[in-house]
Amino acid sequence: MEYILHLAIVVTIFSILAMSLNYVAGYTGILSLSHATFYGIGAYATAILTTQHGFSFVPSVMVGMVLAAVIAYLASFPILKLKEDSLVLVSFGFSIIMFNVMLNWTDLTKGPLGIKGIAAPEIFGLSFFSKPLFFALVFLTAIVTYFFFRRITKSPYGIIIKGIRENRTVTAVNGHNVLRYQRSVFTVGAIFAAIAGSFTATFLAFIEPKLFELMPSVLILIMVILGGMASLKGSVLGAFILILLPEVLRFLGLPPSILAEVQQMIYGLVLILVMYLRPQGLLGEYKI
Amino acid sequence: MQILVNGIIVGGIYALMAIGFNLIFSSVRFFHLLYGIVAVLGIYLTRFFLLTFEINFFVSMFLGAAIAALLGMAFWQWLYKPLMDRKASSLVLMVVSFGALIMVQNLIALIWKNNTYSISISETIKEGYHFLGITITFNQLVILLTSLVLVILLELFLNKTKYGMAIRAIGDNAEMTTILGLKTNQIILIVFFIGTFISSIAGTMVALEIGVKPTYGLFLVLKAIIASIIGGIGSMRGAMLGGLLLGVVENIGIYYLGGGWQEVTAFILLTVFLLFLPQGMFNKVQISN
Amino acid sequence: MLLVRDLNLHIGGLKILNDLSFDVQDGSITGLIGPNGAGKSSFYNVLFNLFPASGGSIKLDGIELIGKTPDQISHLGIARTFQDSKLLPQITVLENMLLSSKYLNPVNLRRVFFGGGILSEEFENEKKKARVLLKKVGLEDKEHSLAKNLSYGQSKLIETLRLFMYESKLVLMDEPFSGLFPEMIKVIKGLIRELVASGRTLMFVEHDMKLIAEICDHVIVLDAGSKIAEGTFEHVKTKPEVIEAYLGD
Amino acid sequence: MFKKTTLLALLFSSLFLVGCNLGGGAPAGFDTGDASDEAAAVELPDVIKIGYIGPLTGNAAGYGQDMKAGIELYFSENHTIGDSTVEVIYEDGKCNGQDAANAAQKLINIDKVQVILGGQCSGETLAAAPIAEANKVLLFSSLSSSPDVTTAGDYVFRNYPSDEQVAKTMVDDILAHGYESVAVLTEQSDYAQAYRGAIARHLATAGKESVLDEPFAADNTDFRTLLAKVQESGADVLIVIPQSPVVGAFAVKQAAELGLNIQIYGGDTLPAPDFFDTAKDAAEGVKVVMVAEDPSRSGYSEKAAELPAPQSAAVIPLFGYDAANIVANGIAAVGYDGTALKDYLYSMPTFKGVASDVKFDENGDNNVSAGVKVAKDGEFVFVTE
Repeated sequence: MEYILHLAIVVTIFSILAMSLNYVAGYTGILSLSHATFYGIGAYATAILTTQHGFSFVPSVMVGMVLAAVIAYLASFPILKLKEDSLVLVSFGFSIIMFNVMLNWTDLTKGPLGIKGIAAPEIFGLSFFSKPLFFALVFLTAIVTYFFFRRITKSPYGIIIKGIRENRTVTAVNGHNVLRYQRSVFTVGAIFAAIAGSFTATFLAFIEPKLFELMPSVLILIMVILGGMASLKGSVLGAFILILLPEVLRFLGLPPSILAEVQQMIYGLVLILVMYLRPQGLLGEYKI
Repeated sequence: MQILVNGIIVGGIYALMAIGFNLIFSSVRFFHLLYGIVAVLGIYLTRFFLLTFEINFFVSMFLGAAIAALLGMAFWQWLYKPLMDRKASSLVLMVVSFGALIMVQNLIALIWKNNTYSISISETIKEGYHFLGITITFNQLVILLTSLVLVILLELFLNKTKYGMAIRAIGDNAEMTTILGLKTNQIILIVFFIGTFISSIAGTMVALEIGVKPTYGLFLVLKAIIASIIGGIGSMRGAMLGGLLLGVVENIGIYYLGGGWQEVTAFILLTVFLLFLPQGMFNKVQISN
Repeated sequence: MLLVRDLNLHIGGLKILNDLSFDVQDGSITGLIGPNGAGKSSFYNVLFNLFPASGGSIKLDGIELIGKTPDQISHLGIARTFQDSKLLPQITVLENMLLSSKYLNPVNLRRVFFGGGILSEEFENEKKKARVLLKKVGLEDKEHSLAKNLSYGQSKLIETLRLFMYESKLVLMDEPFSGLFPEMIKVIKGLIRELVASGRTLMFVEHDMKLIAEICDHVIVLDAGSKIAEGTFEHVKTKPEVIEAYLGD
Repeated sequence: MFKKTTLLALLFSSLFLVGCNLGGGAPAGFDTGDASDEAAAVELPDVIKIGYIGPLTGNAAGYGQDMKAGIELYFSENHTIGDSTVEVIYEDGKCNGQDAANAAQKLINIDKVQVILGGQCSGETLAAAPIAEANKVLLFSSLSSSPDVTTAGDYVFRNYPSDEQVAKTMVDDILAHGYESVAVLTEQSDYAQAYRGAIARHLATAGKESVLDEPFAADNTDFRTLLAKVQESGADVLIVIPQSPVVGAFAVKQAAELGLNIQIYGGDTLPAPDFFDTAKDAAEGVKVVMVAEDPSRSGYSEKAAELPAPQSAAVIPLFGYDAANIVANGIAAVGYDGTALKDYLYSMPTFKGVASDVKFDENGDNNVSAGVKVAKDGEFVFVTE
């Protein structure tokens, strides 16, 4: 059953990622393809600080959050100058650049070799090495994440960011500083991605740049789109479906030689079908 | 100097890719991400004809490109058009296009495996021709010539024929084409055919240089998009210069920054253009604004 | 209230607005008229800094607006509508109304989480206010509909209605009546009277001369970016340059 | 609205229930006490399940498939261990950590395997290692050559030489031939970067330094500008360490086209038909350093002949064959238990495999000698001097 627990943890971590990306993309309309970058920043912060500098888990997470916030804030300047298609492209370019930094800054990240031996979190002397405890920790974080974003989106703040998604000009003319809200949203989204990254680092105990490349960013975005833009519950559902789908395929008895391709083709098919049949996603109302 | 030559040759291929992409983009106004993978399919077909039937290289290339081009038309007719008729946003079309890209890419991988394959004209590797301190290979000469011929043919077609003029008109104004007595959908189908045909030929040129694998679909379309944006979307001449500039900058990047940063230079170039010169070098239409 | 002096807007080589100068009196209803392309909507856009002015000045009660951002200008007490209804299609009617609300302090994450309930109290009040307004025009059952599901007339109505969400001094309306049935025009006329009665100053762009004559106490006529006449409607309609501008259109 | 909430509540609570109840009592990894002493009386389950993790798809699939073919060959010859039938469960690790970790969890928790053959890519092995450690499952990697695997854990073994050894042989050969200036191009992959580090260390030991040392992007096949740099650096020997044969072939091909006539050395990833398909006659004379493949070994040629044509190198599936053989011997000797098997592997006498001799050191590494091969008429042959 530890296998199911393992998957539950992966689903929960990706729920955090999908919810935070939904806040950025679904609520505010910033279709960023760089979410996995911030996820990676959190993972690397925890990996490097705990294995090489004797940090314990919580401070390392905090450093990761701060680092992600700073980088997201800086990156938001070029990225948010653009809209729609060009924003997607530049955020994608940003994630490629950051991926190459992870790959080439070998003194810090060990490059493609990755960092291994990342210890399980220990908070106030309690070790989260055992899977159920670790799951409880991640689960709690996901619940906090959910209520955090729910609170924002149900407040006047939520109305303003949705307004920004719909029409920047009208929102600005109604007295809201569009760019300031967008920056804040982008940065806060990145912070939560970093938290998810810290969990992944301790969970896998080994990280490499490949984990934070383009495909994970796309995968998270597909979760958001499938589940429904501007629906936090939808994001959880999206993560649930897309993480479990390949695992279900493992049991279908497909020859392994075609498994990976079939799985990817299903992702592609899901995207097309959602766009054709339910452009607002399973639980969403907003159509892109 | 050699770096410049390398850049221009790679850039020439990017330019071809960008021209085809531009042609399609200016008539449909969304990012046709399938563009690259259909070209890759064309390359695999070329290789298939080359190996299975042992036909001449150029004949195989044209066969492969023609089949790919028909597929390009099919994608327009059955994938995009129904959504366009529903007035879907360009983002929806881009997402659908991406989904289809993933599917086709993996289909190719299922059929032909994930490995990189090379295509070659001759059975031996010859040392290139040296002159003026630079080296250029036979393959590269073929690439340069093919690109040149294709560009000239396309220019003639766009400027001298009724269809060509209709294609140029459709980007600006759909009514114009009705005046010329042609249905918009027909024109778009032709655009998809020509655009895909060019991309498949350009793709085969890439394969001559650096081989082909399923993931090159995304790689090629990204290069086409970047080159188009640099050059100015909607402008053929812009796409050509954009492609050349991209090729040269990438190679200069490899030379001075090191091979590890190859992808980075392209995207920095893209970002700089989008931020400071969003209309590209030859603006016709500005994207998303 | 509003002083416009030598306002210019040049885009490329085109002179969209050309040395425009006029005043808007406190509590007045000023009509901005002129043929298509005269620069009426462009004036609104320059006022809100959606297009940066090429020169000149716009002062609201002595405060210079040029150089301020749209949100700052809004906070100085100016509200506006758009020519083609700019209700945001994929949020609800209520949310569209609430987007125009102003809160005592800026809405930021600190206030969302640590505001001690003040923000949510304000928010509830705003919601009540919006519901009262919706009820007044009989659209209370549309509260949770997405704006895109409204009819054209209904969205025009909401667009005007949300001007009440904010205690503005100056309201700029852009063709609030265009394309509406007579009954709806009557409703919106009523709303405009209420806006004025509540002490707001109004400016609006309109093509229907009958409505202009009926509502406005002052009219400014633009043609090709320049002011060609100003005064009461009765006064300007006799001016030869005005007649020429409209006939030449 | 209500429905959505209920659905989500169900999803979450089911996750949570699983987390709290079913998962309870999973190994916490603190108690390391119960080393198995029951080796003497071997009792075997009716079906012995053995896991496999390796890249079955993607760029590195050739290695994963070859390894799989070797394992399949062994168990097709030996259906049983004792009276128990053997079932090997193949999972695709896709040459990355995340997938390998998922696969390891599945194999250990669902299939309850005590032994995993794999992973093959170092990334797979390093991500699977902590899971195997925690569950006391033997992780027997054949191909992972990263030096990091040496210290990955007590339950982690490999019969393939570490890059460290191979790189030393390469550097020794280069120095023995009197080359003066070395240029190094390495792909941005775990394997190639580990190799790059090892080369630099061995060059430094010999008091030398490379004149050019650059990584290139993963799967890059356009080397023209990098090769121009090599040419300018005045190097008289070029080391190319790619992740896959074709990538290396393009470097070799483009070097020939550029007229860069210097000796090229490649990693053990080069030997494959793909390499010669692309590099064609330019391949002639290229040297590779790899595990000393010795066709004169007993069983080598016979087994090689029974295998399907290798996608990587002929010796690769034979390492899989040996790995399966060693594990089968272990299970027969001490039973189907990860800890017992681990102890068995550390203490077992030298195993005479078809690919190599195997004797594990205290890190679970095997000392296999490496040799230099040179490309001749479309295949790599050992240099005999």
